[in-house]
Amino acid sequence: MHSKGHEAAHAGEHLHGLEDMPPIMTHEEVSRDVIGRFTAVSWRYMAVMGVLALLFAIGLVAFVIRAVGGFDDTSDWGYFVATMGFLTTAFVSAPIVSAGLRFTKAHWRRPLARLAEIHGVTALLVLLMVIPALAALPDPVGRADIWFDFPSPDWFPHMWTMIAMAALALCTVALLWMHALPDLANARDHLPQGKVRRNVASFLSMGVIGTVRFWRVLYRGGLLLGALYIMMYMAVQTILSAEWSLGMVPSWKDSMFPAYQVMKGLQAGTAVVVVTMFVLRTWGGYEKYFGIDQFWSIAKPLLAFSLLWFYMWFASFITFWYGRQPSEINLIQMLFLGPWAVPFFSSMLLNFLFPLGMFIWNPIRKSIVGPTVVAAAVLLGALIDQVRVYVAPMSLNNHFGHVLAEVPVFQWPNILDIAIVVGFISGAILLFTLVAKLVPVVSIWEVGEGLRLVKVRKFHNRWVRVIAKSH
Amino acid sequence: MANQRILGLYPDPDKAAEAMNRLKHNGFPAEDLDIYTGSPFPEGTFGEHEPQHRLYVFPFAGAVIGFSLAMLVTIGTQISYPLITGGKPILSIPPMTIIAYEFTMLGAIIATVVGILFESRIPRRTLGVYDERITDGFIGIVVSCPAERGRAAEQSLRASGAVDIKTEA
Amino acid sequence: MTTLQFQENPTPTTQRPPRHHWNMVVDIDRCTSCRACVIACEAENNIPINTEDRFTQQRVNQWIRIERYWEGEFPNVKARYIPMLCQHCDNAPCEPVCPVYATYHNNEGLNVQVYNRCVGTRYCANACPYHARNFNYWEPVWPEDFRNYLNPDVTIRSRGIMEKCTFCVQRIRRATRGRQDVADGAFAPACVQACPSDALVFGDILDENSKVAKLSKNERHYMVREVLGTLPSITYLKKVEADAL
Amino acid sequence: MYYRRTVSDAQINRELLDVVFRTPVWWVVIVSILGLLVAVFMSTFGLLMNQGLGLTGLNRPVFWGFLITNFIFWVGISHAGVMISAILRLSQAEWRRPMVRAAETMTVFSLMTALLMPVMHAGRPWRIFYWVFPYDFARGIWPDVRSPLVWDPTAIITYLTSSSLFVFTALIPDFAVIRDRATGWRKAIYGALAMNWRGTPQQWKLQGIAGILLSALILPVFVSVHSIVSWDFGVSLVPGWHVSVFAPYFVIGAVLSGVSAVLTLMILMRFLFKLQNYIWEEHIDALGRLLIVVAIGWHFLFWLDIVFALWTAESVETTYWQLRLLTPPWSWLFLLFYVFSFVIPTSLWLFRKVRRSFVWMFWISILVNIGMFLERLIIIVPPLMNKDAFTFQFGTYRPSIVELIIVGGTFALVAFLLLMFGKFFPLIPLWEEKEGQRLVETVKVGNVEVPAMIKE
Repeated sequence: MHSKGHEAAHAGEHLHGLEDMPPIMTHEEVSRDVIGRFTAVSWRYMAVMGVLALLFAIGLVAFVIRAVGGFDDTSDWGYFVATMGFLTTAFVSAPIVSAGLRFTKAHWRRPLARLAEIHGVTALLVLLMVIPALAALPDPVGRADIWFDFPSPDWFPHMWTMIAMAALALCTVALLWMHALPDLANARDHLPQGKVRRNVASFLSMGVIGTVRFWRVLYRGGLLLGALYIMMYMAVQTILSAEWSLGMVPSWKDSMFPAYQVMKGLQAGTAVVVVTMFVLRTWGGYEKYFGIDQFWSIAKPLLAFSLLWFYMWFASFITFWYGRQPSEINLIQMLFLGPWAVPFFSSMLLNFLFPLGMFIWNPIRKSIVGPTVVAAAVLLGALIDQVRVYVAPMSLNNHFGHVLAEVPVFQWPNILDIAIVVGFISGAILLFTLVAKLVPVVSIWEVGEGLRLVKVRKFHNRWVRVIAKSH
Repeated sequence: MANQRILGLYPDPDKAAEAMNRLKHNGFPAEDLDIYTGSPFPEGTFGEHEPQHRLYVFPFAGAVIGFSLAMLVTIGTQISYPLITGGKPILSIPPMTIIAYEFTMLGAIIATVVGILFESRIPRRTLGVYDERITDGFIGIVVSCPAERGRAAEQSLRASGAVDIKTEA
Repeated sequence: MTTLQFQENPTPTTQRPPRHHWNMVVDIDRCTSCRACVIACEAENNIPINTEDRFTQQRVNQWIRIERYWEGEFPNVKARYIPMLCQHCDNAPCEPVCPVYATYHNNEGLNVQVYNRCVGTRYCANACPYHARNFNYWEPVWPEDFRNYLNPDVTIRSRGIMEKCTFCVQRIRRATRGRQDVADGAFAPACVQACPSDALVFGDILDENSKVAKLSKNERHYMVREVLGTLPSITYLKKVEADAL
Repeated sequence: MYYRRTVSDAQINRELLDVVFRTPVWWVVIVSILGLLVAVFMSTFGLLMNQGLGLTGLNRPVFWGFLITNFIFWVGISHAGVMISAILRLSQAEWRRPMVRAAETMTVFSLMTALLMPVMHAGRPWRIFYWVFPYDFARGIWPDVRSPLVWDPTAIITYLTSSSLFVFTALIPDFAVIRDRATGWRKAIYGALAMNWRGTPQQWKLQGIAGILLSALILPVFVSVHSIVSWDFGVSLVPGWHVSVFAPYFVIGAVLSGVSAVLTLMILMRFLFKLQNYIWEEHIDALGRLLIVVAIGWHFLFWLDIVFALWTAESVETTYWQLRLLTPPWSWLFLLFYVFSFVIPTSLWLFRKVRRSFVWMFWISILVNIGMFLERLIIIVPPLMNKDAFTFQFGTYRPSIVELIIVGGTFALVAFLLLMFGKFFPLIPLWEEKEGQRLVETVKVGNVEVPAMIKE
């Protein structure tokens, strides 16, 4: 069955190493298959869309009720901000996975690069969520904030935060669109005339033709945008955590924290990619593209990020524990051991202990279900963790002064909070499902390029895979 | 009866692979054939039998030993000299985790290296039948067989173009 | 709402329960900066003589020093004095950083320096927020005829080790050896004894009617760099502004 | 791409073992000069031990100075070894092959040198081994596990042991190669070291696994080591040291200086050992790109450190930043350090030609390390000079000649040890090179033969 495309003189005789070679398709097959799935709209897809849309609507209603309630009490907005933080940590960070893998020229990235970039579109949703979140912030005078009273026009006191977030959203859309151009052109050329989808595709593809120059620009530009995106993501995470988390707590001087949030972003972003791959593979019929190779390879960075999760937590914890200044003791109480101990330790379990315990076993890494389960756990942990990190500071009733004099009690989510959290997360997923019908969810041209660069040959008495270096 | 080890020396991998096929075809089981090379080849290049090892046991054992040692030292010293420093608890967990971590890793790594030596069966007493040219890129195929089959083995080795044959009783 | 909580110092079972907690009160209002305490300390504790080149090398060895601050503009300039010495903190930042237990907290509230354990990493000196620790960069030398003036109760520190105020632990030992209770003011460290204006008061905070215990409840009381949470054993009493009266 | 020049196994043996079998003149000259410097270094240490730390420039507020800076510097350098070999082994990057062993060896030697520093800098060095190896029961007490200075030796000795074992394991096949070529007593010694290695598939497979497994195990150690070193500062209450970002900040800084140290080493090896066939533009180009990434990541944490120190605008924090940024000589040193270890490496992004020129990269890597030395100095000394609340005289720290000799001597020492190693063992793993040569392939796409690698 595998013999197709193998440069085998006598593919009949069984030799060592042939069985673990992946099936090899041709570029045309890939293109036909993906475009077909891209155009097909199944009832299941519609059903999912409906449910998500409903949940999102409920979330919006809850949000409106909150907004009518007013923005004066920060503790009302804790869970909303936490949702914003979670979306930034989980979905918006996904494009970093594809960008990073492009830098390292990893071949297994080719099928999954696109879906990671599609997830980045969530940045648009976050951009909208930032506006009310900013309204909920107390006056920066008399408390630390990241802009150091940097002049910002009165009609828009928080302009700089908005600009940073908008830049990030712009960059991720550009990243997605640029890498989608060849596939849009493909859709333009292969969809039947007169279909709406075809017109959209041909509009978006802007008459691209795959000239040599185009491909070079695409390659270089992709790397550059990717680098920009990663740096901008660092900046945005820094701003979010500084404004809504660190700045809310007097005397919380934790220079590690933004880096810690960025690292959580990498972890959750990877997890999102894994889960999405599993979904597409199981219910979307893309199993040809998301094989063991992808899951196995992405499990390693996921493990690395899980280890870093603990490392970075411990690094700031030991600093506070050893310092033992009154405010530091209270900080430890507030964040780890006090009323928020249960969320903290559950996220420690889900984001560190569970992935570690699972992933040290190669058989678990080298499977489809294993990485998916771990990734799901990581996502749950990330949500809990973001709730802890944002709700606790927001629920303080005095954000001013020089020492943290009191430890806030645990704040349960009420029905509105739950509706907001669920609603906006399903909003993000809804966005993904929509965009997935706007651009193919698997990048045809990258997979095709990969097919050209990978050959299976006979090496003395066995089969080997020969992988060419793309440049 | 005495077992005999015969080494055939081949300048290039293709001949060696051919020799392996021939030997197997002439009824020498793969586990009696061994291959000496000057540098690693992809597994199964010569159709040799899968190397078996249980290396992964070692790091875990080492880690356990290291961890328990660390616990012994840290808890022991803190309990047996209950001196207060900086108002920290007599049994301070965070510092213990750091030291325990290092000991654990040290144990795991030392055990791994021991495991590697053990599983690759070195150090061994004698070099046995061997040829210097192997480290120059030649490939040696070693057949271990009962003395009376030695002749057959030698023939199969020669037939696929061995440049040299060495025998060790 | 839980508020500021410190871990109480855990008292290990093997150590005797604390009978004393030696404290000091420094009344800034009485201090005239005569530096008698500094000299007394040097004489009592065999501190190497701070020669001129010790000063130029910035390696002065003082267990107690007088910090001087100037306030206001000429002509109405005010001089402020704060005697600064080891605060014997209950949460001493200098103690846990020592790798060899050369400094630790004993059950009389003293921050003890054990000379022959010290290997001279000088980490404690960096960690001390009060800047109260001294390092012997050179072997201490005294003029020949000084030898007989050295205090036999106090070890002579060799080069390469840390030293600091001990609350004249040798006097404490002499006074309390084999006694159940010591009368308040029965003895005092050299600096306290030498202070002509009684700015320094020493005693056991654990008995309520000791002078120290009373003074430390005075409304003028404060502790230096209290925000660090080091819980010093030395209480300072604010200056009384002349014009405020 | 990386293996366009194909070399036969025999030729690899001949070229890479050249120095092992034939002592070149330059080697004798350089080693004897370095030996002289090392002798000076050791006798200075003796003098310091005999006279006491009065010989240094340290004083009452500034208790730590050049020697501790040097300690951190060398620990930082040592991070190149694992950085390069472990990460590149795990990601199976082809260009790792010529540089893994040199990097690991540098790790070992720079760690040994780093371990000397605390010993020299302690007040009573003859007592210090008790602190590292608690043998001295005369005191009837063991070290205090709560002290960061106890975490340090634990971490560093772990790291030293594991990286030495790492080097040794990868050396076994090469011992066998030398054994097969050497004669007389040499044959005996290398034979003993090779432990009758024969190169069976089993042994090679385990070599492969050893590379991956040991890297995976050493990588966490490597991260922990410099974090623990950073906690020497991070956990104390000194404003400017009591910063939570120090752990990753030090680690990435260490990688920055380490990678550039590997660059220096690679270029010197190519020049001295005539390794034109093995170290090419591609390699230093790859290292250069790595340098860019690391420098940017490092700058993120560096920036966080500043921002969140000034975050609450309290005087305790602002004073020492004024000292660092605005007061000469620190302001000048700060500027130099910033240009050397951030501006220069990141601007490599724009200049591919520079990244591929040996001369340029040599000097740039040197500059980066000068910058990193300054960085450590600026991290350590200004916060000590500034005990904010107090008025009594603040020391200005100026290193004495003794400290300068010792710092200079450590460089001579590491170079000396590396040359010694390079004389008796191949600095480039022979078997890795041979494997790399074997796995070269090409794939024909249209009219071009794209260079390719065989992957199992």
